[in-house]
Amino acid sequence: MAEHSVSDGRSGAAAATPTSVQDVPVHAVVDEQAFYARAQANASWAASRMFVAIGATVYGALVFSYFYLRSLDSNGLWHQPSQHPPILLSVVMLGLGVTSSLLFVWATRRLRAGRRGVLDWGVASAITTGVLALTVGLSIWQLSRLPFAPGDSGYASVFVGTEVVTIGMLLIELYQIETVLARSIRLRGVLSPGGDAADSSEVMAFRLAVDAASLFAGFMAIVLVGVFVLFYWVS
Amino acid sequence: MSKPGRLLAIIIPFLIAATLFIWGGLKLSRYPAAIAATTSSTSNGAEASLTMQTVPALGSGPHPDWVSYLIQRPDGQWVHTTMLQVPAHALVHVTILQYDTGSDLRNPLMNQPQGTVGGTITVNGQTVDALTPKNDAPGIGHTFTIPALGVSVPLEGVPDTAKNPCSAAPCTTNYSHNTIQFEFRTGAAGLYHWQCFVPCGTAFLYGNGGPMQTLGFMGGFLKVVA
Amino acid sequence: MSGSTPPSPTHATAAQPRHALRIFLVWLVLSAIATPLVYLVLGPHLPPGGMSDSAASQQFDMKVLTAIATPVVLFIWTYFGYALIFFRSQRGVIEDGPPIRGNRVFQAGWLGITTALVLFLFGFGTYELIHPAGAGAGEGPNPIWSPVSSSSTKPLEVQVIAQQWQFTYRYLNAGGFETTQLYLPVDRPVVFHVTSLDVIHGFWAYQLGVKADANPGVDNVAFTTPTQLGRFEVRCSELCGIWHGAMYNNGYVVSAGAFSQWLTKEQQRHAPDLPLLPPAAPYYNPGAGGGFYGSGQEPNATATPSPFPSSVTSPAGS
Amino acid sequence: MALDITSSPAGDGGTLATGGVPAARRTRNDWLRPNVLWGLVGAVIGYAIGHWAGNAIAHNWQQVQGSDQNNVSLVLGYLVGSVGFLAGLGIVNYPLAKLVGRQPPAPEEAQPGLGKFFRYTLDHKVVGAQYLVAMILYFMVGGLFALLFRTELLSPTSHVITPDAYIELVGMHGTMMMMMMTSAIIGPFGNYLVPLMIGSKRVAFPRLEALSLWLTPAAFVVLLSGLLIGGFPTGWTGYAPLAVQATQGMDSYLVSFGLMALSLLFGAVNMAATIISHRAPGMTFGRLPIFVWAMLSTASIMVLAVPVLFAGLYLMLMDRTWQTAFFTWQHGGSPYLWENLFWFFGHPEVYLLALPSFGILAELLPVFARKPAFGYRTVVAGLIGVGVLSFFVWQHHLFMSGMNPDMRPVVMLTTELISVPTGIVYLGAIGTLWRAKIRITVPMLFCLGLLFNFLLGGITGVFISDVPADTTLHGSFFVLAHFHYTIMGGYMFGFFAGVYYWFPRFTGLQLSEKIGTWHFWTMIVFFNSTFLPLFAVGLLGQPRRVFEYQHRLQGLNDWATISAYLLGVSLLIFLWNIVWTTAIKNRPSSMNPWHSLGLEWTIPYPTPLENFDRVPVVLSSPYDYGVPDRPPVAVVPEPVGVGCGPALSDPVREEDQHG
Repeated sequence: MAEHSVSDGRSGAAAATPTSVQDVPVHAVVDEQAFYARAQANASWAASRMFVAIGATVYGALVFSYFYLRSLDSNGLWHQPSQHPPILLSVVMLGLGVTSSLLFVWATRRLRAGRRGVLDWGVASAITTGVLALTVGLSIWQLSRLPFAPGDSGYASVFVGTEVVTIGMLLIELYQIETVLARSIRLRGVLSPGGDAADSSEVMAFRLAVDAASLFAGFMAIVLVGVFVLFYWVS
Repeated sequence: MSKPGRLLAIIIPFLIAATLFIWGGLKLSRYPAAIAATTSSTSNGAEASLTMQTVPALGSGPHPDWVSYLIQRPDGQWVHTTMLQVPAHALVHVTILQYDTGSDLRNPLMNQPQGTVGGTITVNGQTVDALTPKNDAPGIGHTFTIPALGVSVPLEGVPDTAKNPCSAAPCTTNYSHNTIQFEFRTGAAGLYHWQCFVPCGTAFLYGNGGPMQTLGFMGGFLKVVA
Repeated sequence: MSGSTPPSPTHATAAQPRHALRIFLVWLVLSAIATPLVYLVLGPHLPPGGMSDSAASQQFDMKVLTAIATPVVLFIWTYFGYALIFFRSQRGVIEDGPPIRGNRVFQAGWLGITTALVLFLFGFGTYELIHPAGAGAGEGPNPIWSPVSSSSTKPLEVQVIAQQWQFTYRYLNAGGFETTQLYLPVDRPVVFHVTSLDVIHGFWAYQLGVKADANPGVDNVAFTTPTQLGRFEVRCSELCGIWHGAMYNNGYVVSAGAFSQWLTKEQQRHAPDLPLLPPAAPYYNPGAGGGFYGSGQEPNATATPSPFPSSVTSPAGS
Repeated sequence: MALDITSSPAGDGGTLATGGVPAARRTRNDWLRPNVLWGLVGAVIGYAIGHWAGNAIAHNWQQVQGSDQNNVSLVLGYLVGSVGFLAGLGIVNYPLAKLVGRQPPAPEEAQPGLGKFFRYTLDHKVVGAQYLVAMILYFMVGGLFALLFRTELLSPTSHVITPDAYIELVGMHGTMMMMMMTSAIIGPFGNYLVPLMIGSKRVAFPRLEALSLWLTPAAFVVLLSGLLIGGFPTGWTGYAPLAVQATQGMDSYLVSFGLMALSLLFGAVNMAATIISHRAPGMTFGRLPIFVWAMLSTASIMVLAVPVLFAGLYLMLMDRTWQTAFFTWQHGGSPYLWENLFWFFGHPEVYLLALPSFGILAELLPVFARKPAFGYRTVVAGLIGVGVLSFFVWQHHLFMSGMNPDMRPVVMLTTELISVPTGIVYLGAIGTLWRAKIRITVPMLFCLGLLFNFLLGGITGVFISDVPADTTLHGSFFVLAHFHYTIMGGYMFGFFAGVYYWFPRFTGLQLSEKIGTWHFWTMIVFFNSTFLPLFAVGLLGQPRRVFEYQHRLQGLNDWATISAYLLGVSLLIFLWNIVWTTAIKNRPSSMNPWHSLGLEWTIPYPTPLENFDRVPVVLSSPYDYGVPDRPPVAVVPEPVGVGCGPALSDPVREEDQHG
């Protein structure tokens, strides 16, 4: 690198006078902790939506596969009428999955509105966790006794593929809700009304996690209904 | 770290990486050994003879259950390879001992012997110019096809109900088998690929995976040397 | 330039030579020389030659694209060459250039010209695609751009069957025999029905300017009319496994008389195996052979699939 | 929006659950703490467990018994092995601790020294440096594969390597370059520099970022292990019936591509969230460095494109293990489905490679032209436009497939339209160099090389987008040469420009200009010498990925092969430059060797753990070269009440101020 001369074009350097600095909104740098707390909240908000977008895109690819194979009807083997998973079990699973997810969303809304305390919310999430685990178990059980082989037709393939993805997604939802529940138990002293809110960064992280979990639960409720419609009504 | 230390810390991993790379490259370039046909020269020009067998399973190696060709060395030893060496512009007598069972072809055109001398092949002593499916046809086990020379010979399969099926290579003539004999003429020197056109990679989609796509099993090179 | 007072833009402009004019002139001269050279000298040698109408149209297409690309490339080269010569800082000195952040006219002009070029290319490409019947590309089972049917000659229908690892051909309106050779008569439209028995292959008749993917279960139609006698190469253009590189053969465009001679000979040669072939259909469905994951485990052994969708009409009847 | 964040008083930010870089916990013997070696141990144990489980599940499946191939056990082995690797690195401690509601354990901070580079660490600068080394390694390995199979192409018909090995190498090279190298710029430079450029002390999700890094060696090893079990015959595109048919090596492709897809997703989410939320006060979107804009655009494309790839890989894995029939037409599937899913990712993927290098180009040109970035808003709009349009062009890979032939004019239009926003990059470059004070340095040389190569790559792209011309060109070496011009000639030249430019930022050392100049000239000469003939080879009728070709093409092929060897020598010069600079010469660089106005150059080396003492306040664009009386780029204010601190903007510090 060539030695630079002193008389180079650093024209702006001399102008770094306090006058230009005063143009900066001072409140923006008042509190660094607040600045990063807000940044982290925004980041969490954005990231939770991005993860939902990722999940939606994965389902989008599956829905595309569904309609694409249906429109092609390769070898006349899109779907044979006999190939239906047991409807009763499926309705039960749909009901369990959707109601538990919505229960969590509803409880979170109440918590956020401050109508009820954390205990109320904790009971709801515990119920959700249990019911979701039951749903996952039922899904696996259903997959193990399908009345058709996975390679029987396009419909059978998409059904098996989607069910496995859904099990994975439900497990992610389950994990999210379980972790915020576990965290709320650890933080119960801080979170309860009149509790000591000294460690408020913990509280904030908890709130962000609850929000993310609630968003994902709402997404999963929609997905479950969509998948049901696709495989039991439209086909 | 001292300067020599830093240098060593860089040079030693570099040498290790280079060694690994060269070793890997050599490994990739290693073709199976080519088995030369027994050659003789007659008044009609050069002649050569090849003896091969097809087996339903190798019984050893990394893929014991795969179908394969084996070639007989002049000393009678059976070698697991698909690299053949024959002289240029020669008449090649081929004997194939077919121990495998048969199946359907994806392209029925391959049922037909093509490119052999006289357009015929000899199956168990009978000279035929076409394999016609019979009611209890055992199907075609493999084909021996050299696309660039236009040579294609279907190898009729051993019936599933054969008394004494061979299960692992190398098979001896005590086991149930078909003997297929034919002649073809080689052209100019060069490397010609040959393969089987019967989808015989059991349990692979369309039967064309595994042994069909691995050198040394159901495909190889015919090395025509001047 | 030195110090903390950079020259004002107006002052600088006055002192600068007329860079833009110089660059423009250099570019104009270079383009005026190079573009005709490219079109007239290089153009006739551009692939794939003129062995068929589709090949000729592709060659024309490439000629036009190259001729358009030449001034574009020359402009960029001229500009950057000029900039690297004239817009240099002195060695070892760090000095700032004029603070130009943008220029509306230049930006708008640039966007306008590139957009106009793109729209022209789109129109030209679409015309060339439609004009000689899909330009030799595979058009799927229901081609929308087919050749204008001339009453004198019925097109020759050839089914190209790709399998791992060779091409075979069925002459659908000559009895439907199957052979490993490809002969075409000159000046007669040809319809290729490209299909595959297993994985995706690509049927590429290079000198004919024909390329169509061979998909299992799909009848991919491509049109061409050979206009010159000679040999053409057929290669597989989609990776299909170990012997992909060895999946090639030659085809021949011959006179009408030679073609009918060859046809008669091949029909006789393949008379024995004609009964073994499945009835001519838009695509092969080998059914039992090969199976899904081996013949032992046919997940759908009971279902009797319909041979092909009703929307595909058999070309064999013609 | 989150809960009432604004009203909640913030606590001590050091322990922010997801954001901060927590302090060290305790110290143990270095070897006992989680590191790469423990990761390898975990990988071996995990592989054994997964393999055993797969055998237990599937050993009696018919296709397992018939083919000697148990895809289930191999896939489970790979997956559990990867988890074991992450566990050995200490990455799964955090999610496990969350399950029981424990306070997330802070990973132990490494001692000063090289040890921290072999560990899971939350410092984005360490992650960036790890990424840099990893990417150079992957690039070199991928390049060696290319040299091997170019050797095979020295002769049209006689063979050096076996045909199956040839296709394996082609696939390995393509996958290594397209898949692993997707992170080549966003990984090292994005992770390292974006927080510095936007004036942040941290990234939004350091754990996601570190996870995205540590998934790449797992993907790398899984991919390479494919060579031991027969490789995969499909090239990097993995076309469907062939991939369903292939032997077990295909599983390594699927699993490693899947791991890499996860890595890309995690990295992209962190990147986008960081840029959106962690910008310093005053760092408005109008002042964001163009490189950061490129990262944002890249991350956004990733979030929308990569999940589709992930889904496609998953469907293929289901076909190969669970025996669904997504891609088998005889059972109701279709090979077209894979082509659609793959290219819906695959074409944006190409722009995932192009955009970061455009970002580096637009970032570096103002520095070496010493002029403001020309048409800043237009260039940024171009970067976004490329990203948006890239989702509408994927069917141009399928012009010959017989799929939707009536859509081809539309796809032709969208494909050609994308050259408008791409052309804006040239517009910016032309404007920035107009009456500039160009300094020719090695990074600048690489930028100019990028402009030269990408021009040829872009122009030939127009040929391929045109259906009639594409009828001859599709699937030929012309396509290969085209995308090597855009990716190797564009992306990798951008990468090297970035390496030379930011090496002082990463290491405090400046790469030798002399060796660098040699590297540049040999690289651009032999790069062009390798790939220009390949345009001709393709035009003359040689399809891609063949091991035998027409005899008349031998001269051109041999020329390309020999040039490829020399290109390899050129990359050795680059490695030698690194060795020379770091191990032999080791003379510290000045703090701001390029006299850039960029915010990242206002920080001394070694970069403090939290980058900035206080959050800086950004006052002006980083491209205000030659602007009279420009304010400093940023100031670091004193704590409240003390007043404003000294300006940090002076680009030219005294030479000996480095750490």
